[in-house]
Amino acid sequence: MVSPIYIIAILLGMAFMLGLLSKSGTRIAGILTSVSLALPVYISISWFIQILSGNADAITIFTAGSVPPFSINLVMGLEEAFFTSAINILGLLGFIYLSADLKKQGVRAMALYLVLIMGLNVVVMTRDIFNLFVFMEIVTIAVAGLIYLKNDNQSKEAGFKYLVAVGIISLFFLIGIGFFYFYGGTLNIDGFIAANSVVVKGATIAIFFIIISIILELKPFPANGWALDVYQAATPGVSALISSGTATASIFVLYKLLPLGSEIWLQILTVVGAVTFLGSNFLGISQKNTNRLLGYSSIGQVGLLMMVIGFMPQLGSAFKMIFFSVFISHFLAKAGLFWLSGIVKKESITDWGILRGSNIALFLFGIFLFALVGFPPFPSFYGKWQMVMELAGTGRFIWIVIILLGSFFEGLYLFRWLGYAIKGEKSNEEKLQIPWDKIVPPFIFGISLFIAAYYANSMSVYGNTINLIPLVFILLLFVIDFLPAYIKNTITIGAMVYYAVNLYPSISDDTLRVVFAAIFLIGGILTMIAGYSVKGKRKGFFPFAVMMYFGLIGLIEAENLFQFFFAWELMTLGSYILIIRGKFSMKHAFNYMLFSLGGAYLIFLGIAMSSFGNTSLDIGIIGLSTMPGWSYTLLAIGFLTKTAALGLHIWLPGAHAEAESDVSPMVSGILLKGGVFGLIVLFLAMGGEQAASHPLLYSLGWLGAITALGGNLLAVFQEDAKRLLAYSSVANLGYILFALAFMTNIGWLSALTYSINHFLFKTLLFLAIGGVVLRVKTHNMYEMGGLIKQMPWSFIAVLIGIITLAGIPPLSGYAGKWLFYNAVITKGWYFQGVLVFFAGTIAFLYCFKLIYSVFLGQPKDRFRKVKEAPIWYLIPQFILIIGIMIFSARPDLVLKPIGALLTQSSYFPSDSLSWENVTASTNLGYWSGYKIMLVIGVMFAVLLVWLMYMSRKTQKVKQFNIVYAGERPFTPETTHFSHNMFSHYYKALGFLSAPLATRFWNITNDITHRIADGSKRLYTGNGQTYLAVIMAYIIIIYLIMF
Amino acid sequence: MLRNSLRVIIIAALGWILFQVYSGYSSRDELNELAGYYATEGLSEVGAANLVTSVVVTYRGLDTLGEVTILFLTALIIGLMLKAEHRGDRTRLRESSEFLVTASHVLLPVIFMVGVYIFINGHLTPGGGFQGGAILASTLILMLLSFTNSKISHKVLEITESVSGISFIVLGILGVILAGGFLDNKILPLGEFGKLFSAGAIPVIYSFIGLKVGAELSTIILEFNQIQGTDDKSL
Amino acid sequence: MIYSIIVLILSLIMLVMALVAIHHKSLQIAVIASGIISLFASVVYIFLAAPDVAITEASIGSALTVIIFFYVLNKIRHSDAKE
Amino acid sequence: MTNLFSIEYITIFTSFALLVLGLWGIISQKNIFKIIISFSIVNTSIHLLLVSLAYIRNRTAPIIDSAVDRVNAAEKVVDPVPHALVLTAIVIGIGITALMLSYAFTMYKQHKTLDINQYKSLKW
Repeated sequence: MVSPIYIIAILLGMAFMLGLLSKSGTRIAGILTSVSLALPVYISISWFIQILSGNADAITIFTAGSVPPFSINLVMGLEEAFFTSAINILGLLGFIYLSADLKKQGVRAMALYLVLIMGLNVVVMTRDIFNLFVFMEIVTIAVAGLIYLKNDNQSKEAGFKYLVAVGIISLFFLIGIGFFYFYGGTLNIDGFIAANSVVVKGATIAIFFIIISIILELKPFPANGWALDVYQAATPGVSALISSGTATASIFVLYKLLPLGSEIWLQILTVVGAVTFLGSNFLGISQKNTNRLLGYSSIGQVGLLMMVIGFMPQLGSAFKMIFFSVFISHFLAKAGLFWLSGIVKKESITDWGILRGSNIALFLFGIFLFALVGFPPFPSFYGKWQMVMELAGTGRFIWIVIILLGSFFEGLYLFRWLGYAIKGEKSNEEKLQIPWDKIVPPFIFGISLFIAAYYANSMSVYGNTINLIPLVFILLLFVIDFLPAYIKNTITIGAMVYYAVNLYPSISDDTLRVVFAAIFLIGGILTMIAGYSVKGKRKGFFPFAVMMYFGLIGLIEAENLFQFFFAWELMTLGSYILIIRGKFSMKHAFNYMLFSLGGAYLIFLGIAMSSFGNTSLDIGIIGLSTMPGWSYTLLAIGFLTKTAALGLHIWLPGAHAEAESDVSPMVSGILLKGGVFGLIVLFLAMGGEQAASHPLLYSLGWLGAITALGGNLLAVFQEDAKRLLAYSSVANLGYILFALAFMTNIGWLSALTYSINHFLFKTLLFLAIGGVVLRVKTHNMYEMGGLIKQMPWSFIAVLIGIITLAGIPPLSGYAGKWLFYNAVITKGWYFQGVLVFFAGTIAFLYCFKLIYSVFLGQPKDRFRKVKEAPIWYLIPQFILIIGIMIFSARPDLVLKPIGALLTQSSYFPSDSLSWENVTASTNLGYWSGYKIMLVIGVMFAVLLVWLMYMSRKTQKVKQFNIVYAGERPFTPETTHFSHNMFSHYYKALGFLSAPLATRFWNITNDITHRIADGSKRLYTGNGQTYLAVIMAYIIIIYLIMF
Repeated sequence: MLRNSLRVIIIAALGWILFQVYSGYSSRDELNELAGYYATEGLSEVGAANLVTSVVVTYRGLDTLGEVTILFLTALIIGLMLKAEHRGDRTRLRESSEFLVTASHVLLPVIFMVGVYIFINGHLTPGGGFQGGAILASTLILMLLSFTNSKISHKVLEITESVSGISFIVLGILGVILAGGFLDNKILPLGEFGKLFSAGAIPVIYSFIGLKVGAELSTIILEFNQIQGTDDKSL
Repeated sequence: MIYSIIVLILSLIMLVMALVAIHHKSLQIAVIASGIISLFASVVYIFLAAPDVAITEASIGSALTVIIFFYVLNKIRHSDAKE
Repeated sequence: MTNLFSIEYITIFTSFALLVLGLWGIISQKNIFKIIISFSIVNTSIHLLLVSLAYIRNRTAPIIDSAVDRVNAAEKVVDPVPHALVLTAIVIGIGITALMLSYAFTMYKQHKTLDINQYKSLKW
């Protein structure tokens, strides 16, 4: 193998050689530079592979024919090989990216670039402290030169600030080196570490100066104003190098030098890292400038890495994996994002809509962001998980909270940015120019993320429990995204059927899971059928739909909490993208992500707390939690964000209403059940019936009841048909929560009946209304009316839907209610029961509104020609109707096995419901779906015939055939009967529907932004202040240390 | 006012820290092991009378390589930065006094030779590549002062710099191939202690360092000189 | 002992020069003062038995640095005059 | 107490005093040019510190010549290592100073001012 010394020789030799070329020889210089950048890639990677596979040992490169400590030595070990490989790859790709800019500046700029990469290599490899200093200076100067490449006012200013700040830092480093040598008698790092056992007196001060300067090089918050300015002002290609290249080298230097110091440095590093991670990400949330935002994120990530290093002893054997995962995500994603930013050339993140001009760029952008936030399957997900679990194992919950809070803030601004890219305004005149040399580097890094993900998975403790095949399938869907929608739709449905068939045997003995699997998969297939009506390619839809469904199924299949959380995150991610596809859903999708992310981190924290003191990660350990109060509450709140309990519901109406017509049923009828399933898992782990008197359940019961009332009240006053349905979902989930909180056999039975019902009728209603909306192009009910003639089939579907929803006999909604009131009475929660009952009556109001104002009354002139909803919408609707009919007539088919399971399980032994054929009875009464259906069916038929007989005399008039005191109203629609239909109720009940929750969250949001915006002013832009802050930082750390 | 007092506090605190360091200091009476090795074994190993030279060129040769690289970088970046400033019409510079011109004719070769002497004898006497290089650069300053209209070619400097830089690296690599490692001076015989041609490759390496440093410093000065508009009276 | 006194005097001058360099209004004088600091430092190096460092400091740290400072200063003053 | 009057104690104290003065200059002076001057003072002070740390009383320069016996050179000379480091540091110092100056110059070209308070286009 080639000695690593040649890395230096090649890069530096070429840099010197370039001086011989004439100034016009940029083409040749470019080729020579690329070649000489490629060779080190080969050298370092071959070392990495050889050492990793055990074929070679780490080698020490001696210089001057002497051995350390007398001469300088370099080491190429596994870690060095890894980091130099990373740097050299970045160097090569970064050069390809920057070559156009560099060529403009001539041959000398290329020499500059070569020297930078050489410097970074030596910084990683050297084991001599002064040599480290010299090459860090080389890196500093080279970076200062590259910042100047842009050659505008801002970059000059930033370059000067950088030079002065780093200059001062390195002077402190030099003081440290002086005393290091004076007290240690050596300049060799290893020699010093070896001698340190004798406790070198006075050396602590030397180490202090050395380590503090390295920490300062890593831009700790708040002594990092200069770095932010540099990120903002430099060419993005250079910022990528700084963020991924020099930060990589510096973090490795820190890792290398830490053994010099005592244990206390680890603690300091942890604090510094935590402050940086939290502070930087917090300030990021009110940042709009693209590159500066990336700067904040970059600094935050380095803070996290510092934390990882600081926790080295606690993380133990998992350290390597965690560091690798967090590092590689940052390294690849941050460089990639800076590169993309250089392509987009937009200063503000609000202008990133232009990115939609290129699918590949948008795709890369997405995966870089997901990787940074830590969504599965990207490496940082595994890293953060493992880190949190290890910290939980030692009871360091405050630190976990910091990590999660920081990640939350980071997610906040990254997803806002993503929102602008996917949905932001975009002028048609601007075209995204993507030269190949600019897109190849981020593309390679994007692909590398997947490779890194694979390794992170295989290194992770529970990684092998993740089923990767569906993920590959999702990736495949991305690859075939150019195909027409109907082909991809068929493939997707085929895959789901295949998955369902294969899944069934493995869960068939657990009816509870079967029920939810059926909701997820059958529901999924049905809603996908509606997708056939979409023409064109429907780019980017199918991968995420599959991701959401796979996530949902993953919840069911999960055997340990890792799988569960993995699936939960996938589901969140997939559904977010589905929701944001809607026309006006940017804001709503963002809110959805905000709450989901917050909820997910609460769940994560809950899991972490549950794992404390337990060795396994089986789902059952939630019940064994040593801090049950905390873990139960956190998990419950986490799941409740998904089920949109009142107070946490504000994301739901917009997200569900503004989504595409066939996405609304997916996210409303199906996705919400994911949260329900989470609650079921939690409540079962709590111990079922035995935990019935748990105070948490009592409060959740109240919450459920209030949610039911509030949701319905909000639904009544809606003019928007889809919003109405969305609020109705809030209410229905309230019922389910209420019933689950009983923790009795019959309570759960009714909750499950409700879940099935809600799935059936809400999917049905959203499909039907979605079909209507598709034709009339408006959500407002008062603009519709009289559509029964044009859309009779949709009418029937909505009619069946609302009958089920309202719980009117004979359909299955009534079955749910019957069970429900039985449960209320058995449990004895009368007051809450009254609330829920009252809520039920309100549901009648909006059900009536829905059917009346959409389908009945006078048809509007402009809708006389509309057609029936697409056949692809009607097919799933009628399958659902058949489902409702069967469930209504023969509820025993489903409820009996569930009841049997609940009774047999140790959770709910006290059974109070007995079945006799189709008739269910409790000690309060009995009910037979079959008979009721028969009786009501006859009544319905008689009434219908009578009505039709009566209506033959009706007379048609024009819609606005009314006199308004000689004037026609300006907006005749508002005179529609159903406009403001329940305004009289509003006078009485309106105060209950005041948007208190929305107001609360708005204020919270506002305050957070204000604080972030205010604290950002810490970075005054004055280079001198930055220097003062750096010095103050040194003093503070000194005071902490001594 | 507040900002100023904050600054005073910061500086006072730093002073206090440094005072702690100072009061913890006590001088030493012995060379440590490393320096002792250089002073005894180093003599026979490297063969340079000037111990600083043997450390700079051999034992810590990689640092020196880095150091000339820094000068190289600096010259390069300053070139890039000031490139834009060179353009535009250069007003004619004022003629220097005759005395200066005549003196320069005499002095220039002498100073140049002194520079060369210093870096060639770096292993024997104080001084070496850096000092010699600096003196070479000062001949340039003298030239700029006296022959105000002379054109000093960047190209010559660049070639000198590149060639000596590459030679430095090649010598280093030769060390890997022929002797004990990168920048090992034993690729040439150590010779007789105290003589000009001794200490292996040190005189050769130091000469290249001297040339390179001289060229780099000259480039820097030249760049700064070329931004001058009319007169250099202040010098 | 005599060395100590000389060094002490040199040190005091250096400190005074530092104050001058920092606080004097004229940039030229400030540059010269900083050059004097370097120059005196190189004399101190001789006392500290470091002739190599002394030569370097005198030639590079003192002379060349001051020259570069003056080049820039001159240019700045020049363009000031033009305004 | 006599120790304190030894050369190295004086020079170390001086170097720290210079360091503090230089740092004061860096964060108190508004003129960029002055900041750079202060920076070079700090540089010099650290060089002085390193050389002082190498000093051992009553010893000569680390050059083996007629004055220093080859055999017991280790008892005669001061520590050469910090000298070597300072040589390197001086050269690095001039590099960085020159770079700062050329940055300052180009900034001045654009804005015609050297007041650091005027360079705040990047912030928050």
